[in-house]
Amino acid sequence: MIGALVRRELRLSLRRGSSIVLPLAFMALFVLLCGLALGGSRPELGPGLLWLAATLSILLGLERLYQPDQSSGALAQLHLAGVGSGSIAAAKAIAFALTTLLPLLLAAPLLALLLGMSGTQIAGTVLSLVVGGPALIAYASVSAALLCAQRGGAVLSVLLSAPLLIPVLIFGVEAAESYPALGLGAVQFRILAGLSLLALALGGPATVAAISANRGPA
Amino acid sequence: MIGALVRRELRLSLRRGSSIVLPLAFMALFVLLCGLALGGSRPELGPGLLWLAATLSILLGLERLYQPDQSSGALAQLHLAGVGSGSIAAAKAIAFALTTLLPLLLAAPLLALLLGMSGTQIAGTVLSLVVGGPALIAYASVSAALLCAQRGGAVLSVLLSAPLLIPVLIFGVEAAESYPALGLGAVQFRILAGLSLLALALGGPATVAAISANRGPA
Amino acid sequence: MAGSTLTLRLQDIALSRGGQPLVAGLNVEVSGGEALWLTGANGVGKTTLLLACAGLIAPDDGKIEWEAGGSARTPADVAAYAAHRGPERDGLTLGEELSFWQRVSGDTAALDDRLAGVGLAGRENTPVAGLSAGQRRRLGLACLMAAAKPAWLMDEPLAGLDAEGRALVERCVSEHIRAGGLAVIASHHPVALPGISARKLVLSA
Amino acid sequence: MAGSTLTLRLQDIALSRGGQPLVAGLNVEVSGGEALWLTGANGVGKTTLLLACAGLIAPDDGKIEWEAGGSARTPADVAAYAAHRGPERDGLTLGEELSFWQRVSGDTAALDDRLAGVGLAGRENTPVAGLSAGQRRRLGLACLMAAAKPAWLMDEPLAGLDAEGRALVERCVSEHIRAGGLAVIASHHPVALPGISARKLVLSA
Amino acid sequence: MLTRFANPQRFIRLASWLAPVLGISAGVALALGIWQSFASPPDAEHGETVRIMYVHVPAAWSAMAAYTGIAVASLISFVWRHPLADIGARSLALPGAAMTALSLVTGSLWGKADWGTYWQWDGRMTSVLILLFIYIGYMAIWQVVDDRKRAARLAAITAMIGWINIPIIKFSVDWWNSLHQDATVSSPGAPGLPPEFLAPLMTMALAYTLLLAWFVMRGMQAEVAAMRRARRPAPVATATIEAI
Ligand code: HEM
Ligand SMILES: Nc1ncnc2c1ncn2[C@@H]1O[C@H](COP(=O)(O)OP(=O)(O)OP(=O)(O)O)[C@@H](O)[C@H]1O
Ligand SMILES: Nc1ncnc2c1ncn2[C@@H]1O[C@H](COP(=O)(O)OP(=O)(O)OP(=O)(O)O)[C@@H](O)[C@H]1O
Ligand SMILES: [Mg+2]
Ligand SMILES: [Mg+2]
Repeated sequence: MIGALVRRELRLSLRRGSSIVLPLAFMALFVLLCGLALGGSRPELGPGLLWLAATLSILLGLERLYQPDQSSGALAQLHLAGVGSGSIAAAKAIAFALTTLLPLLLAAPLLALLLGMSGTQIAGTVLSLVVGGPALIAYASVSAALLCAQRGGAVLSVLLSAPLLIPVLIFGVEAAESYPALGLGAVQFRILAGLSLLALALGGPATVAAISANRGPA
Repeated sequence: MIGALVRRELRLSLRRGSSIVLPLAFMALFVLLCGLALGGSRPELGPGLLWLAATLSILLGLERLYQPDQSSGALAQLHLAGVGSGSIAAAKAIAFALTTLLPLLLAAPLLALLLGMSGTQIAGTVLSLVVGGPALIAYASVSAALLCAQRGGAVLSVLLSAPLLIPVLIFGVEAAESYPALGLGAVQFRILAGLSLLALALGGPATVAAISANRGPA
Repeated sequence: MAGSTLTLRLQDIALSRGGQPLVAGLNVEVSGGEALWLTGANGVGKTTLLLACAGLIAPDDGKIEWEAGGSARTPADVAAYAAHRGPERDGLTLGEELSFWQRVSGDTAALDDRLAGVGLAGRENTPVAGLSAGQRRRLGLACLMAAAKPAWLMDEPLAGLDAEGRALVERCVSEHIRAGGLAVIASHHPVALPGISARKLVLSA
Repeated sequence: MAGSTLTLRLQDIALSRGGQPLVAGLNVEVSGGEALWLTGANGVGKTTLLLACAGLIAPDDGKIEWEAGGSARTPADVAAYAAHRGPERDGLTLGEELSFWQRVSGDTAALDDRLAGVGLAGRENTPVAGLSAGQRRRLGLACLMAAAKPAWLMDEPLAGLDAEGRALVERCVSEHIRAGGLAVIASHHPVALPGISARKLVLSA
Repeated sequence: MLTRFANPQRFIRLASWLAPVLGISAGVALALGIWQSFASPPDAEHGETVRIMYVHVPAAWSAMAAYTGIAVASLISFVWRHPLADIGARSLALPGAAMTALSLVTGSLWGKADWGTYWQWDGRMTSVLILLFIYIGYMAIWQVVDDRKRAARLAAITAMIGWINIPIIKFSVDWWNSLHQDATVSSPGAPGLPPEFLAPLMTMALAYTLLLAWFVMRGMQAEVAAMRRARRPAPVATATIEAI
């Protein structure tokens, strides 16, 4: 069941961008713009920029995560068809991670090239995104699900998720920066992993509850 | 007529964000995130970050500029009501500037606080945004209008506008950075102003043509 | 409302949608004071034909001409189009939406009168998103009347309306035509227009 | 299709929407093998009542109970709801959309049969956004049938359909009810169900 | 219908002999140019890597020329709605983009050899990269917009506004103080090249031009053929008018 839901999500987001190339190109463009705006080679900004890109692309995707299915009535129909809110939340989160974080990880080498980052710096950033990603996705899911039935809800859910995302961002950047010296064992990585577990434990049930509350029409 | 159109646009975008406070908060959040991700006081990044924020918020707004009115049939009805594509383009551009660039300018002092920028640095950045803003808006209008009838058009219009926006971004940042030393007379400011005029001269008619080509249903 | 010389002439029209041809060799002429009822199976091309009459899509072949007062006109000069679903945007209230379209068409009637005319009196503060299906159709009718054009292109004007609403539409169309206007109406149900000269155009696959 | 013991019982229902009260003190009971035709003026609350029966909005007061095989059920167990506008998303093709809903409801019929059953044969690659108004309604009907639930809640099932489509809906509903199902149908037009026991519930303001 | 296709008919006759001629002469010129590039002496400043120039510089020129061609054809298509013009513009896009990519790749290889870095945020490099994006965007519009007439208009608008990038590329070396070579060959007052470098450069430039022309001919032939092959299927509906 979750497979079918994930496939549908992926199809929809690929159709929006016409092909799989475009989300990737979009991310590459962001990185390029950063490179241009902040001027030439600054390897030390790399982790921050990639984490910023991750956070932003997640914030920007919030609006499209639950709102269209809520307003078209698909959430209601899924409920009537006996699909649990848990499956919906899981499928949406998986698809969301694949369409926001994955392009970013694939575009990372370009950033390396543009900013002159070293291999270990890139590796640290990518690893920190992999470890911290679940936290970003979990918090984004909650705030998107909470306000999906609200007309002006998108902006508000961005504001709602910000305080949750900021600690993740801060520790993510620190973990990425500590990697070249300390590797995966660094305490920052452990904190980040803890944040992710906490976010899953809190965000999962909260998302499910929010979906159940919001499946009816506005 | 343009007044009525602008009022409608502003209403719609304020409703989306529930109030006038939210776009502002959103921009402040972006600036805050940048500050956090890139670490403490770095006044030299200020102009780049603000220009980046401007470009991004414009890119993000692209999808909402023409697409909803195209798909609801409002563009077609405006045409039948005798409203020219020129008025539509002008009204949308004005409202777009007010909802994307203005919050940014209002959030600029926060950036000053976060990054330790000086007054003249902030002034230079704000002035460069004012001078270069028309170019950003003009190019954004064209690319939004070009693909508003396409289902997956949003991502593509971002890609289309990027090559047009990049020179503006580069010169904008240069102008902002040259301001503390050279003031408004700097050659960078003159180039930026030239780019803006050029963008208006090219982008205006192109937007009008694109609206006319796209007002029918997809 | 322009004089009785208003004419819509379709000559050898061929239409297609999404690359798929729908109709070819269609000839018909409608004049002021007349109604044309367009009917045919789902997906046969009624909406597409209305869009072509409104100048919103170009026919593959043939000519669509509007004439008023003896001279050629553009669709935007003479025609108003009430689509299956109106141009309203969900963020606005009913009052904001309707008065915007009044303003744009230069309609001077009071907002309250327009609302009352379609049975939506006292609802100007309801958000458009909170209108029932039939109330939305009524808003569309109000916009059509506000446009004050001599030619009405109507897509399924009766769908979703209650009996009183259907009578309202029929009355409005009759009045409009009696005043010299013309109407092209795509509908699966007959629109009763007593005393009005009407023809039926059946598109069949 | 579940047995003939299926029952929907509305007891003293009060409904409101957007803070505005619509219906109060409504009592009605519908059982398998029966149809309830819901009618009333635009905006009176027909859609709202259907939503309440589907468990998608809570009544202000009173109880809505579903019962099948002698035990209480949730709406999700027994009811399928065909909204005025379906849950389809514009990015998908007709085939992708319908087979997703088939998959979700565990429907084992072949996609082609489902499409042919509502007169959309051979159109599985049409994007949903490129369906005409009536074709969309047919897609909604196909989803309803794919859900294979004993209770059908239908909102304006005839709107936008051609004569053949209306006959199709009436045939499907009749068959469904004859097989022991029940149907609650909000419609401004009578749905002809020859030989089926049907009642009419008129909501009036 | 007939008048609209009269022109393409004449074009097909022309293309049927012009295309092979262009193709063969492009091949010959290319072979000659490659031989000349290896026969020419190494440069005092750049050494052996000067041979990259014979690929790089003509590629850059023809990338800009192809884009200008697209812009002009688009103008014609936009103003006179001439169907051949937008077919022409459309078939220039792919070879033009390929040339742009070629000049970027050879340029950055040359950069690695000469300046020790593949990429530099230099005005010319950036603006050529932007040109590549514009090409991609232009092609994407044709790809994405289903309705042919609308696609033609939208693509024409895109091509025309994108053209401002061409002068930016051209003059970027004057406006920015960049690492890139100033105009040596392509501007009237410039110092010029010694003949032993100039000859292979010019042969290669000719070869690329012929190659582009050949691609365009082939592309237009294919498009016109596809348009004629796509005979409209019979329309499904007939109309009857009844009085009521
Ligand atoms: C990716 C990097 C590069 C790009 C995108 C690029 C692009 C261009 C373009 C567009 C032109 C044509 C300019 C015109 O005709 O006005 C050109 C010409 C030229 N390029 Fe490059 N170039 C790159 C790297 C290099 C490098 C590394 C060198 C040598 C060190 C080089 C040497 C030349 C020379 C000698 C010309 C001929 C200049 C003239 O006579 O006008 N380029 N390049
Ligand atoms: N946006 C579109 N893109 C592609 N094809 C479309 C589009 N809209 C409609 N079509 C196709 O064109 C045909 C005619 O559609 P049209 O909406 O004109 O039908 P109609 O006669 O109004 O039908 P209905 O009675 O259902 O309203 C249909 O077969 C439909 O699939
Ligand atoms: N989302 C909403 N928010 C607020 N009010 C709403 C909303 N949807 C409907 N309403 C209001 O609730 C009332 C009942 O709406 P409902 O859709 O149930 O009517 P209906 O009987 O189905 O009408 P119709 O015949 O037009 O379909 C209407 O007056 C409407 O204005
Ligand atoms: Mg239709
Ligand atoms: Mg209803």
